[in-house]
Amino acid sequence: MSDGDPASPGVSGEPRERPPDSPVVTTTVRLLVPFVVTFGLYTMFHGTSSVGGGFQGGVVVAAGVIAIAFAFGLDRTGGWLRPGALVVLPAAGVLGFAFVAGGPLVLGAAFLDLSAYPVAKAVVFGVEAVELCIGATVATTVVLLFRSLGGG
Amino acid sequence: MSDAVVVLVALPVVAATVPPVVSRRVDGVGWPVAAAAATAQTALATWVGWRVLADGPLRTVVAGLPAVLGIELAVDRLSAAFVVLVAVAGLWGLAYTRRGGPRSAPGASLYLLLLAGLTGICVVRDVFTLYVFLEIAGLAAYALVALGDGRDAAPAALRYLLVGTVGASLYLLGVGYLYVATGALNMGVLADRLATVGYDDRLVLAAFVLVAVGLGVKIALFPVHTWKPDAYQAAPPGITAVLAALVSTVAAYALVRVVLAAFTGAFLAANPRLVAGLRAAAVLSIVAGALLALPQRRVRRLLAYSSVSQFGIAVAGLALGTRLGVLGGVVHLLGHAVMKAGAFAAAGTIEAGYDARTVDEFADAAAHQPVASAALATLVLGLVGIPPLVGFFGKWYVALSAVRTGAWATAAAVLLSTALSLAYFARLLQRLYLERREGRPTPAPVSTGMVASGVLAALAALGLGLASAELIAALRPAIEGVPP
Amino acid sequence: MTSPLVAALLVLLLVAAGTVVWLRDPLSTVVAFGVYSLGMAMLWAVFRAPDVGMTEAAVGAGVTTALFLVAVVRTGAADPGDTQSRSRAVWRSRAVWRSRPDWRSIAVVGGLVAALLWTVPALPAVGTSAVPPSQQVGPAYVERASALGVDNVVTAVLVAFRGFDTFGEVVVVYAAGVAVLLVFDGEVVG
Amino acid sequence: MLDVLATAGPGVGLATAGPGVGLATAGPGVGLATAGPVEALADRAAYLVAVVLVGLGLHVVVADRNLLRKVVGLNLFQTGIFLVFVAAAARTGGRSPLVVGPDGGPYADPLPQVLVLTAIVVGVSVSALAAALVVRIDAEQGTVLADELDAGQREVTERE
Repeated sequence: MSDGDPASPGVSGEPRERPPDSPVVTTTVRLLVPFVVTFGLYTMFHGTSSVGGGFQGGVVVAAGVIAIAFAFGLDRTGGWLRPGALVVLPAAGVLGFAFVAGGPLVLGAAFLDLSAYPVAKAVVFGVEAVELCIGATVATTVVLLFRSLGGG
Repeated sequence: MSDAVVVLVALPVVAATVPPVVSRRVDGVGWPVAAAAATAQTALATWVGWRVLADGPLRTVVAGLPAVLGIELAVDRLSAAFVVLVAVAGLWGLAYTRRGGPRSAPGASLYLLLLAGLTGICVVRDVFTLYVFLEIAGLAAYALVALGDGRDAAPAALRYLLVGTVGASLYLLGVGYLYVATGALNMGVLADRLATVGYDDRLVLAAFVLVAVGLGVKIALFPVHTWKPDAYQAAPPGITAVLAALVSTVAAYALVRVVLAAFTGAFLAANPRLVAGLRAAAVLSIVAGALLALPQRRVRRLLAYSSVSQFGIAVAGLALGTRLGVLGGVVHLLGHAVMKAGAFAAAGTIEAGYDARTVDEFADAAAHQPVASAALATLVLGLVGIPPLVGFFGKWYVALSAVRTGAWATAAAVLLSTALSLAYFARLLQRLYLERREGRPTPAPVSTGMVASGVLAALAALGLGLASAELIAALRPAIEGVPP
Repeated sequence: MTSPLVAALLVLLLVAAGTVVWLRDPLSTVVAFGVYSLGMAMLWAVFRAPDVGMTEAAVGAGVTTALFLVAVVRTGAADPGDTQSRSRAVWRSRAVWRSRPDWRSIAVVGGLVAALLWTVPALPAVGTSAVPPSQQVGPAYVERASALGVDNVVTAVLVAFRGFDTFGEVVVVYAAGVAVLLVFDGEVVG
Repeated sequence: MLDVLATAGPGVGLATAGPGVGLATAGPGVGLATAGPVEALADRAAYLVAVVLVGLGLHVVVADRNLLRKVVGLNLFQTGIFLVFVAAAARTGGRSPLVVGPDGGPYADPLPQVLVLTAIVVGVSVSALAAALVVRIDAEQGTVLADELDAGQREVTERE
C-alpha cells in the first residue's frame, strides 16, 4: 500500500504493525492450508472430469493463501505479496488464455477451436490448459483484492 | 480473413496485459503501450471497415461451431462504423491525455480494456456475450471515473457502478427470458424462433422491456440518467471526453443491434403499443434532458445533460421503426460522439488553463485561448444542429421520418430540444466571446495535444457533415427488416 | 409440486435475505449475506447445478463476504476494539430509517416486482422446459462434450463451445484486479 | 456437501429415495397457469422467491443510506436473477450435467448454468471494485452514509 504518493490520499495512514494472531489460529492455519490448497489445485486440474474448474479452484487456492497472509500478519509475507507484483500473474493468465485460444488461428482453424491442435485428445488438454490459466488469474487476483483492500 | 473480427477484440486485451508486466522494470510505460495499441487498433479497424465496404460482412463463429451452439461474431457496415469510431476515439483520447489522463500502468491497462469491451459489444451477435462485454466496458469506465483527483470522484464512480450494474442485470434477466422462451442466444436464431414463439408471448414482451430498460440505463435516458452528470463532472477531463464519446453511444448501438437483429422489424410492427412506449420514453428524455441542462452553471454538467437529450433523439429514431428513422438515429449517434468528445476536450482545455468550472468562469476565454474557444464554439453549434456540421443531419432525418410516420410528439420534441439547446449553449458562447473580464490571469500552459484534439474533433464534425450523404448511403443497406 | 427440500431451502433464502435487509449494522448484514449465499449454493446443488453451487459457495459466500468484512472493518471502526464508533454508525443509520418511507424506492421496486410477477405464470414449471426438445441445445452439448471426452459438460461448454464468454470473464477478473489497484494507488506513474 | 456435488445419480445424496425427488415431481409441464392457480404457483415457487429477492435487493440498493449495504443489496439483486436461470435449467428427474455413460438419462440444461457461472464471477469482480470504492470514500470523506455525502456535495455546489 503505497501511501507516499501525495496525489491520492494514503488510505491506511501509517502501515499497521499487527502482531500475528494467537497460536491457536496460526497452528490451525498451518495444519489446514496445505489441504485447502490441494483441494483447490485438484478442483482446478480436474475441471473436465468432475465438478469444478478454474474459477472455483482459483478461489479455493486464494482462500488458503489469504489465510496464511492474514494469520501470520501481512508484513511478514515479504515482497511477493505486494500488489504491484501480484498483478503480473493475472496478466500472464489472460495472456496464456489468449495464446491457447489463439493457437488454432495460426493453424488455420477458428479461434478457440481446440481440436485443431495436432495432439491426441487435444480438446481435453486444451480445456485443462485454459482452466489453469483461469485458475492462476482468479487465485492471484483474489489475493490481490484482499491485499489492496486489507491495507497494511 | 474473417478471423480479423476476433483479433479486433483480442488485440486491446493482449495489449492491456503488457503495461503492468513491463512497468515492473521500466517506468512510465503506460502511455506509450496504450498509444501503440490504439494505433494498431485504428489501423486494423479501418482495414476491416474497408473490407466490409468492399466485400460485405465478415462473420465467424468461435470454435467453428454452428451458430446455435457457439458464439457468433460479425462485422457488417453498421458494426464497422462503430468499431472504427471506438478505435479512432480511443487513439484521439490518448493524444488529449498525454498529460492529463491515465499515465500509470494500471490506468493504461484499464483504458485499453475499455476499448476492448466497447469493440466487443460492436462485433458480437450473441445476446449473453454482449452482457459480458457490457460489464468489461462498464467496469473499466467505473474505475476510470474514480481516477478523478477531486473528493467527488469515488462517490460518483460508486453511484455509476451501482446504477450501471442494476441496468446490466436487468438486461441479463431479459436475456434469461429470451433463452427460456426460445432456447437460443444467437441473434439470428432468436429472430427465427421468436417468430415461431409468437410476438405476443409474455416472456418475449417482458424480455424486450427488460433489454430496453437495461440498455436504457447504460444510455442514461431520463429518469435513469442521474449517474452521467456526476460521473462526467468528477472524471479527469481526458477520460470524460472518451467516456462521453463512446460508452453511451455503444450502448445505444447495442440497443439498435438487439432490436433489429434479434427482435426484428416484424416484432416492432406486431407490437405498436410497445414501440409507442419506447418512443414516449425517448421523447421524455429529449425534453427532460434539455430542460435540465438550462439551469446548469457548470460546463461539464451542462454538456452531460445535453447528452441525455441527444441520446433521446437517437433512441427515438430507432423507436420510429422506419429505415430512415433508424439511419437518422445511427448517424446522430456517430456525429454526436465526435462532437460531444470534442466539446468536452475543448472545455477541458479551457478548464485546465483557467481552472474554470462554471460557465461564468469561461468568460473572456476566447481572448487568451482563441483556438480552443473556436473549437468549442464550432462543436457547440454542431450540437445545436446548425448545418453543415454533422449534428444537423441526424436530427433532420429523425424529424423527417417522424413527420412522415405521423409521430408528431417526436418531431415536436426534436425541434423543442434544438431550440432549448440553442438557449443553453448561447449562454456559453456569450460568455466566451462577448464578455470582457479585466485582469484575466494569463492561462496556465496547456499541451498542444489538448488543444489539437478539440480542433481535430471540430474538423471531423465538419467533414462528417459534408460527407453525410455518403455516410447515409453506406449505412443504408445495413439496416434491413424495417419499412423504409 | 415443489419438493419439501427445495421448499425448505427457499424459505431459508427468504429468511436470510429478510435478515440482510432488516439488520442495520453493516457487520451483521455481511454475516447474514454469507448465510444467504450458502443457502443459495445449497439450493443450486439440489437443482442439479453442482458447478454453479460450488462457485456460489466459493465465490459468492467466500470471497464476496470476506471482502465485505474487510471493508466493514476498514470503514466501520478505526480498530475492532472501538465499539463506540461502530455503535454510533449503527445508531445514526437506524435513526433515520424508520422516519420517512422512501417514495423513490417504493415506485422503482414496486414497478419492477409487479412486472416480474406478471411474467412468472408464463415461465414453465420448475423442472420442465418451455422449449420443444427439437430446439433444445442441452442434449446437443451433452452429446458433443462426451464425444470430445470431456465428462463435465458445463466445463466443456464454458471453455470449448462458448469459450469467448469465458475469455471475456477472465478479462473482467483481470480488470477488477487492475481497477482496485488504480482506486487505491491512484496515478502512481510506472 | 461434497457428496451431493460429486454424485451423478439422481436421488443419491441429500434427497433420499425416489427419482430426482429434489425437484418438482409431478406437475404437468403446462404453459400458462392452466393447472389451477395454486398448483401452478407452487410449481414456480423458485421464480416467485427470485422475484422477491430481486425486489428486496433493489430496495436496499435504492433506499439504504449505508453505501456498503447498497453493495450487499446489489448482490442480493443479482443472485435473485441468477436463481431464475438455474431454476430454468433444472429438469425433473434429471441429473447434473456430468456425463456418466452413453445413456445417462435426462440431464439438467448445462447452458444456463454456464451463463450463471460467468455472471457470478462478473458480479464478484464488480462487487470487489465497489468495496474498494467504499473504503476509499470512507478514507477521503470519513463517512459511508449516502446522505452525508450528498450534503457535502451540495455544499460544494453552492460555494461555486
